[in-house]
Amino acid sequence: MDSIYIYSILSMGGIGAILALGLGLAAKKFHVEVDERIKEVEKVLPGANCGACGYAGCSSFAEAVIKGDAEINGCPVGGNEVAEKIAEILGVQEETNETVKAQLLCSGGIKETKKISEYHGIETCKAVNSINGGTKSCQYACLGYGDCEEACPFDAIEMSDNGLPIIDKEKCTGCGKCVKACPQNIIILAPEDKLNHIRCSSHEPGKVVSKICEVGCIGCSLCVKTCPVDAIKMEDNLAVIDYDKCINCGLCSEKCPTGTIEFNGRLIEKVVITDQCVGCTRCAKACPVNAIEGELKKVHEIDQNKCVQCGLCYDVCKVDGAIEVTYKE
Amino acid sequence: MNNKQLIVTSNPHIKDSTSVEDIMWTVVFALVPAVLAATYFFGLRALLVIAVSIIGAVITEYIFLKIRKKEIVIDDGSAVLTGLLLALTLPPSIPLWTAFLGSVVAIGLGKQVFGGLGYNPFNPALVGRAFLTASYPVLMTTWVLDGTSTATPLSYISNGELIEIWDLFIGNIGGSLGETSALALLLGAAYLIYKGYINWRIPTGMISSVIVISFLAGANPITHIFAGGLIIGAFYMATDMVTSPVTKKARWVFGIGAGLLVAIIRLWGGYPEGVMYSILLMNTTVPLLDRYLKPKTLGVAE
Amino acid sequence: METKISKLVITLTVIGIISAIALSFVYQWTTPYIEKHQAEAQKKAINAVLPQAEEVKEVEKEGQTFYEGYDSNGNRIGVAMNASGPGYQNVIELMIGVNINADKIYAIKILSHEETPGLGARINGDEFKSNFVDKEFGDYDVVKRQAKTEMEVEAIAGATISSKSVTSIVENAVKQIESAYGGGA
Amino acid sequence: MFKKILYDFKNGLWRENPIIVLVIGMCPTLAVTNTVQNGLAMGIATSFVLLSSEIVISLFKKFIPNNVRIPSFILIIATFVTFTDFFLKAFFPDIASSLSLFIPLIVVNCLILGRQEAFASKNPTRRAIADALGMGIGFTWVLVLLSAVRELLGMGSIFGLTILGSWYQPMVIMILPAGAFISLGVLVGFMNVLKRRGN
Repeated sequence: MDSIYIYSILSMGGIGAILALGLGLAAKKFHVEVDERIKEVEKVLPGANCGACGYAGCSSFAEAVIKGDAEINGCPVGGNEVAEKIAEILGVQEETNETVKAQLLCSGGIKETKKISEYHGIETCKAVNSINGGTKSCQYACLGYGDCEEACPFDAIEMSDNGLPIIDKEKCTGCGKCVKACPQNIIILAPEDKLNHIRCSSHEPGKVVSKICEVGCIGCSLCVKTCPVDAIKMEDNLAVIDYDKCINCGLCSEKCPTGTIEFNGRLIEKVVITDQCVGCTRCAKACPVNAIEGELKKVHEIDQNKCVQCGLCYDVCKVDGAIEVTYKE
Repeated sequence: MNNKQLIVTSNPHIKDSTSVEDIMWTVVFALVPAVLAATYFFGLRALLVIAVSIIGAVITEYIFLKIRKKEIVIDDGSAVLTGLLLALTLPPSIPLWTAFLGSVVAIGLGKQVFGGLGYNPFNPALVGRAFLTASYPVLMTTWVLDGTSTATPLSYISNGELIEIWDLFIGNIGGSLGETSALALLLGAAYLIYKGYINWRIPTGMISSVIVISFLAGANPITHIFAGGLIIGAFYMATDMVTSPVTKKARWVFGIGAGLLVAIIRLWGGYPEGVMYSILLMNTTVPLLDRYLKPKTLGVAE
Repeated sequence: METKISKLVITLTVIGIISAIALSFVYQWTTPYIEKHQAEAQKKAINAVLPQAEEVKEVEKEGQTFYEGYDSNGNRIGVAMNASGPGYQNVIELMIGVNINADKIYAIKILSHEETPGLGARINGDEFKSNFVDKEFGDYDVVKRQAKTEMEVEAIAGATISSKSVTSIVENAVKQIESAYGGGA
Repeated sequence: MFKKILYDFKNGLWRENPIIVLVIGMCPTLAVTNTVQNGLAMGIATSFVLLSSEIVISLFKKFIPNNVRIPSFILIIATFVTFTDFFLKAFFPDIASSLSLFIPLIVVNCLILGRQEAFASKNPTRRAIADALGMGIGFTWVLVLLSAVRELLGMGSIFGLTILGSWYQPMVIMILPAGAFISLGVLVGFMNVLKRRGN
């Protein structure tokens, strides 16, 4: 065998052996307990590294989820599907109904509100906002220059001819970029399954509001009184809804004299309890107006005079067909 | 909605009605003496080179705007100015097609690919010139005066030969079309400073640092000011509104930095002339300078 | 998860050894060809600068390799050497052949350079290299016009630095040859 | 199965072309594409190294522990690169001297190591071969196209043969590094336009 073979085998083999030894020792010595779940979470993420979650990329989001810094459903792109998978990895029951969507708390577009001044300058809401709350008569109103449209990474927001952003619920991922972009703070993230929204953010007294906006909250408190579950409160002349309590009955929307409250569901016409009722008393306990009476294990009855058609009893009833609801057209 | 409404604007408040058009055409107008001087010293061919360069710039601007489906804003004069400035940095003997190509590159690669007027990080005319210098080094370094090939003042200096300061000042010397006559350039520059269209800090910083360094290095500062492209560079190119800083401090740093680079390249570098590269190099620092040399905001908590 | 260190060592060593064997084989196979090409290139370069030499001898003097050229009668007609120095962008390497009997340069040949194409790269052109053909030993001046005296070298237009670099490499090489062979003797 | 292999092969040609889409392996792309001869030789040399190392690594992937994965890959790649270097020097000395140190630099071309990590170490050998061929050819055709443009504009020739006559003033910038950036930028932009049209 030639000397060149010997030398090269010795040098290359030797270098290989020494390097591997070094690496092996280093791997032992500097061994970091890496949570295996981080990799697993990373695998189920979309891998687009888009940053919509607010982290540097999918892997840092995965890390944050494992640490508990980020929510399971924090990936707006992956949506529910990914959230479920992550929940599986973490062994946590994924909280359903967690998905949120952006909601605009103003319906005072160009038609509904008065314009009191003419703006010349950089055409962004931020710039307009810096001069005394905008050009509209209502200083809480949407400025209409579309900063949210610009900020939305998913093209879910489009400015309407009326100067208000229209949020496409299909495209909205609840990432919250528009919430941050809006200088008026009139966009919020609300649970997707809640159907009542008070589309006004004005804290002006009712007198002022009724002068400057056709659809603003005048602070009449009718909704507060109507709400069977006390989900609406008056805060400084403005009705504010507590989405945790809201039961989607839509009564507030019906009562609202200015049409400020929007309701996207169906209104209940009448609720009756059929003889399928097994008398479990759940509905009676749930009724906010004590309109249901009945003894245990006996068919219950609804006092139609008291009933406000909120449908809460229907929601809690565990027996199919025991409560029947007819909806309004 | 006919009742008059209060007009409100957010800052920055525009104080006067000067438009991009006004500025561009005024600068073009300010360069007329330089064009005349070039024609006087180099003959009608100088005019031809300038015309071709401007036509190239305007055509390219038109085509790019058309492709990008933008409003055709050729009459704002910015493409004309780029073409003119480029032409003034070219040697008089340059073939016409080279001048044309240079202005195509200046507008295409220097300006439109970045998004058009206002978005380009580099001075378009200098991008065009840098492209030509790299592409056609021989054509770009052949200087002709009175029909004979001559060296430029800066090459004379590096050869240790003497030249008349007066010739340098009025421009009776070999060199690029517009850079030779300091007198003509200064006339236009004075007008622009008077109108407030160019800022005095950048040229002052640039020229004074060239003076200081060349004096310290034992060279004749006066020749260094009037030779080469320092005057046209300092007054017309380094001050380009798009590619120079906006804050006062940053303008000083920009000017002095460019002057330092000019002196270093001229005295110790491989090229006899460094104005082009020094301005292009300083262009890259503009966003950084503007960011870190902001004036203090009053009334804001630290 | 944990891999035994012995396994790491064995894997990497085995790969190293296999690579070593394969490369040694290829090395042995290709070396003769490579050397042949290099020798040919060297010979070509020497022939270019010592055109009349029939036979070339390699001589070590003062830590430098010289190539002595002899004509068919066995007379030493010239010496060639490799010389290099900084150019505009990178080192310029050239071969120079001189007539030590007449203190004159025969010719130079640029072996490698990275000068600007179209400008400095013209140091490889005959027009520039002819500057040195039959030039007397001495200190040269690089001028930007037609060379008028023997000691002037005409620079390439727009490539003064490259021209000066080559000239100074030639000057240094000439001095080295002079000192090795007793200049002017 | 055949369909999958065809997909892997076509992947590198266009959809995930290493240069114009993945934008990896930029060092040779920018450095050696000044003549078609260099571009072609570099493309072939890189493809050869890519193919051989993908085969070897996909064959032995099970034996290589994760901890010494990268040194092993590099060692295998370096072996083939050294082989290529010797081979070119022995039989194509002109090409070897004009590519000079860019051949040894193939070792650190991230296209090669990248494909080992991303593909060869996870997939069966037949798919690795398809991937290597696709990527290699994809790499080569872009290099050749780029170098053709640069040589034509910068020297007026293709493969050293003068195409544009003596009337043509060579655009020196095209054979300088700056020209590589400019032409690569234009090429990538152009390809993006084509892609958008295609979709």
